[in-house]
Amino acid sequence: MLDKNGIATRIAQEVQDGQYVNLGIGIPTLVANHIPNGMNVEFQSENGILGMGPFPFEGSEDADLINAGKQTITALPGAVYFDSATSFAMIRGRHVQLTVLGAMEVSSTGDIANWKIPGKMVKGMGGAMDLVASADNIVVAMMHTNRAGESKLLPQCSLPLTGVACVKRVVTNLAVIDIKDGAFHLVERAPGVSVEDIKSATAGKLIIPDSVPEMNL
Amino acid sequence: MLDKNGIATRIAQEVQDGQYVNLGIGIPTLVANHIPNGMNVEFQSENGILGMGPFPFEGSEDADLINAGKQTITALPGAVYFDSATSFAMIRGRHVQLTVLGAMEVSSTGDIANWKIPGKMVKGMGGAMDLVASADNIVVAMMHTNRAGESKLLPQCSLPLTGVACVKRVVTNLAVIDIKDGAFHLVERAPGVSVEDIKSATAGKLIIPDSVPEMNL
Amino acid sequence: MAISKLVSGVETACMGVEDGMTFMLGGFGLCGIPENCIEELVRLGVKDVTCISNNAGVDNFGLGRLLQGHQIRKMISSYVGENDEFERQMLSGELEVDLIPQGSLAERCRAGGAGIPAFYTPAGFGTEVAEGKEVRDFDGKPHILESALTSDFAFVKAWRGDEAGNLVFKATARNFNPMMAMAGKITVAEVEELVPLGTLDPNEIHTPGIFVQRIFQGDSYEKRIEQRTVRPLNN
Amino acid sequence: MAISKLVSGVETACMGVEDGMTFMLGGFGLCGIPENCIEELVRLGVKDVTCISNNAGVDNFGLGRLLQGHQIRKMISSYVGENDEFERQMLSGELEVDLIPQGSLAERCRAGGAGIPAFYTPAGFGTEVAEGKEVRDFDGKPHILESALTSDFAFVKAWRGDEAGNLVFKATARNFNPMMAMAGKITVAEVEELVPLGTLDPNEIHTPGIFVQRIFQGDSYEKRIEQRTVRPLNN
Repeated sequence: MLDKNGIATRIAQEVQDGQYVNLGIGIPTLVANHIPNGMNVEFQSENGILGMGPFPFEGSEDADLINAGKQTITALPGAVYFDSATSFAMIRGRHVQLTVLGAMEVSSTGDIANWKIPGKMVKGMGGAMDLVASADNIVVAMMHTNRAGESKLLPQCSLPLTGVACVKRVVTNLAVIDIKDGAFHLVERAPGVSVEDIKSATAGKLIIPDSVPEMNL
Repeated sequence: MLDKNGIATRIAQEVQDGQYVNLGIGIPTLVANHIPNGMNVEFQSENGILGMGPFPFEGSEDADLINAGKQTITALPGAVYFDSATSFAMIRGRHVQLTVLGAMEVSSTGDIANWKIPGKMVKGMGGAMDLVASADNIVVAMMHTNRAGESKLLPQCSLPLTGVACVKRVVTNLAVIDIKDGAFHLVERAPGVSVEDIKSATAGKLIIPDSVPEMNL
Repeated sequence: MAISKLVSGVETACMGVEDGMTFMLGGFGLCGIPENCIEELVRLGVKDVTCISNNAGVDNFGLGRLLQGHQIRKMISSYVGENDEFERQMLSGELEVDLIPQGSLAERCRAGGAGIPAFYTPAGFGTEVAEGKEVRDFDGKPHILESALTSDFAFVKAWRGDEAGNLVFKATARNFNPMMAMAGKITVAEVEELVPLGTLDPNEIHTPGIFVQRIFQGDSYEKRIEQRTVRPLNN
Repeated sequence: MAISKLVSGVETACMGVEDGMTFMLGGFGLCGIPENCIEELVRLGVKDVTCISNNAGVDNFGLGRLLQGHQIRKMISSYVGENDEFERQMLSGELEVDLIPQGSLAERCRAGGAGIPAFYTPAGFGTEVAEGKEVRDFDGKPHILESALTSDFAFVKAWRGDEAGNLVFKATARNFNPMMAMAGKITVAEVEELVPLGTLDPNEIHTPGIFVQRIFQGDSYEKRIEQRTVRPLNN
């Protein structure tokens, strides 16, 4: 079973040379730490930077330079700052090629819910609805089950949706799962996790091929 | 009767302190030369400058700094350059308060035609359709009659329209005329021009008040 | 000659604000917010206002200051996750909240300033956001119709500005400020540094002065950081 | 690490252009046009192309060069008044022409790049431009629905650029270049000066590199002036 950094490590393998990538808050943010040296990738943060670098050294934080998670960051050579309309022009116009974001629920038809629990928690969708409606390639990073042990991979989402039929791949602490033709398709197992473990943690229809390789981390 | 510079002189009186003004090609361009010193006015040219100054001194022309008439210009202190989308955001969003442009025909309902003579001349509308559809205050600068001596102030335009019900005031070589309630309203006579001269040169319905003052130039 | 927008300070800049008005406020989180104007709105005690702002500040800073005094009737935002008092007022029904996708919020403000009354976007199709909105397919993909946003006052914060109202923002403090500057009937800009006319390179201005009605030199900027994340120096 | 868009020159930059494609070309009049790319398109002899460009050049320069060789099947422009050969081809029916308001042209290109499939504008209502287009009232005022424009290639010309594709334009040579850069499937940028990565201030970039697929150092810029208007020196 993977921890959050393990999930991020596996997702880093989805990133291809030459891609512009938007990483959501939480586990997705960690993905940046696992990109191989020398790979040409630029991170976009929807609050208005392309070419986001690592956290600043202690003492050189700049309140005017943050990412979408409101964390202090740095800018790499070649970085650009822009306004929010231009930022979402990049996203909506499909110039950002890969989006990684967290989810509370994902359905076997590719729906995603991650912004609201009615009556309990309302943080807002931020840029997530624009991102999932636009990116060609959307990967969800999340734990396979919630704190109550219930599956987050469902036949249908029970929470208010963020987007419909948009998620292509889910990477969890247990597995890599693709979504197509209305079903979850098991692609890889996390180290030490059995197909049976994954099956019992997945509420939606799960297609299991004859051979399910273990992740190569 | 006024010449082109006379028309421009009269139109300059329409400009108020603190206004952003767009001047079209031809007579309107001359208006800038007649703004009183000390009046705070900024000229916008739709190709991407606010704070347009006079023509450059001989030898300091810059091919990268032109107005919408493709003439070399200068920029005043406080000027800004911007792209065409931003330029028309200023226009369409009614941030430019006064538009002065030429016309081939104007109707007594405020329609204007100035971009096309079917089968003969097609230069294109440029920014004129955006300007007349948006500005709160649109003043037309033109000769009262065309080269054939026919009135350009008509009951209805015969040429393809640039905009409908948008022109508020027309300044010609003969008169200042307002447009409201489907008629032309004579406001001022050019020096040495009689009401009868104006009446005979105006094809559309013309309302003539008891007293028609001469322009104060 | 340039049209001067310079006013003496925050009090003059905020003259004319009234109960029940709609305000836009620039900023993302606490980054790039108009600190001086917010404090003035608190001081003026203006009530029942609608605030259009990507976020709602934190409990005791930014728009959280207006929430504390129950000055806000309605919030139009995309993300409000850092504010307990906000969540309490919203869940109790004291505060009306319209949550909209961040990109749609940005584009709706720009549209309001640019004379575009409405546009189609794929964001929010199939979600609560699409309820009551027209849906139309383009290239086989469903989009929803979103309308322009404007405001009685827009309050923005820039790094540098001149008396013509030209503004330059710093780094990611730019965010929503330029679009909101376009969409305010009266746009008030507070700047960290007011520079003489002609100092700003006309090629490098982010918000042309035509969009700004009042500008003043702000002071006492706290520029609070929400998430101070750093690398150790010996790394 | 930044994604490099640098190619060796105009020949590599224009690789893949084909007969029948749609091109966008930046510039207003002859100001800010991609001179090197236009010459390469002439050299390649690509035919039956649709060109989206505010103007059509003059008889022997700019897009006029492509018109001379009858390479253009259709022009989408707002103003074409400085080109006799253009007018001849259009009136004779050899050339298809779609004339659209300048602001709508700019906004349609931006929309194409920004994933906005359509928007409403008041420009052109009641004119030929509105024929066949949906009309809808907003705030009691009629607007027409305009759709996004995109292209197979967009050719833009910048003042400075870096290998990440970041662009800075000079003065009014900016014009349509930024929006067309957004709307090209492949956007080719030619620059007067290619500068090392990290030289451009990230705060002062007009077109972020994400919109540019290929960039090269142009040469032999003529930068012809259409209307040389001056004041005498002794004024």
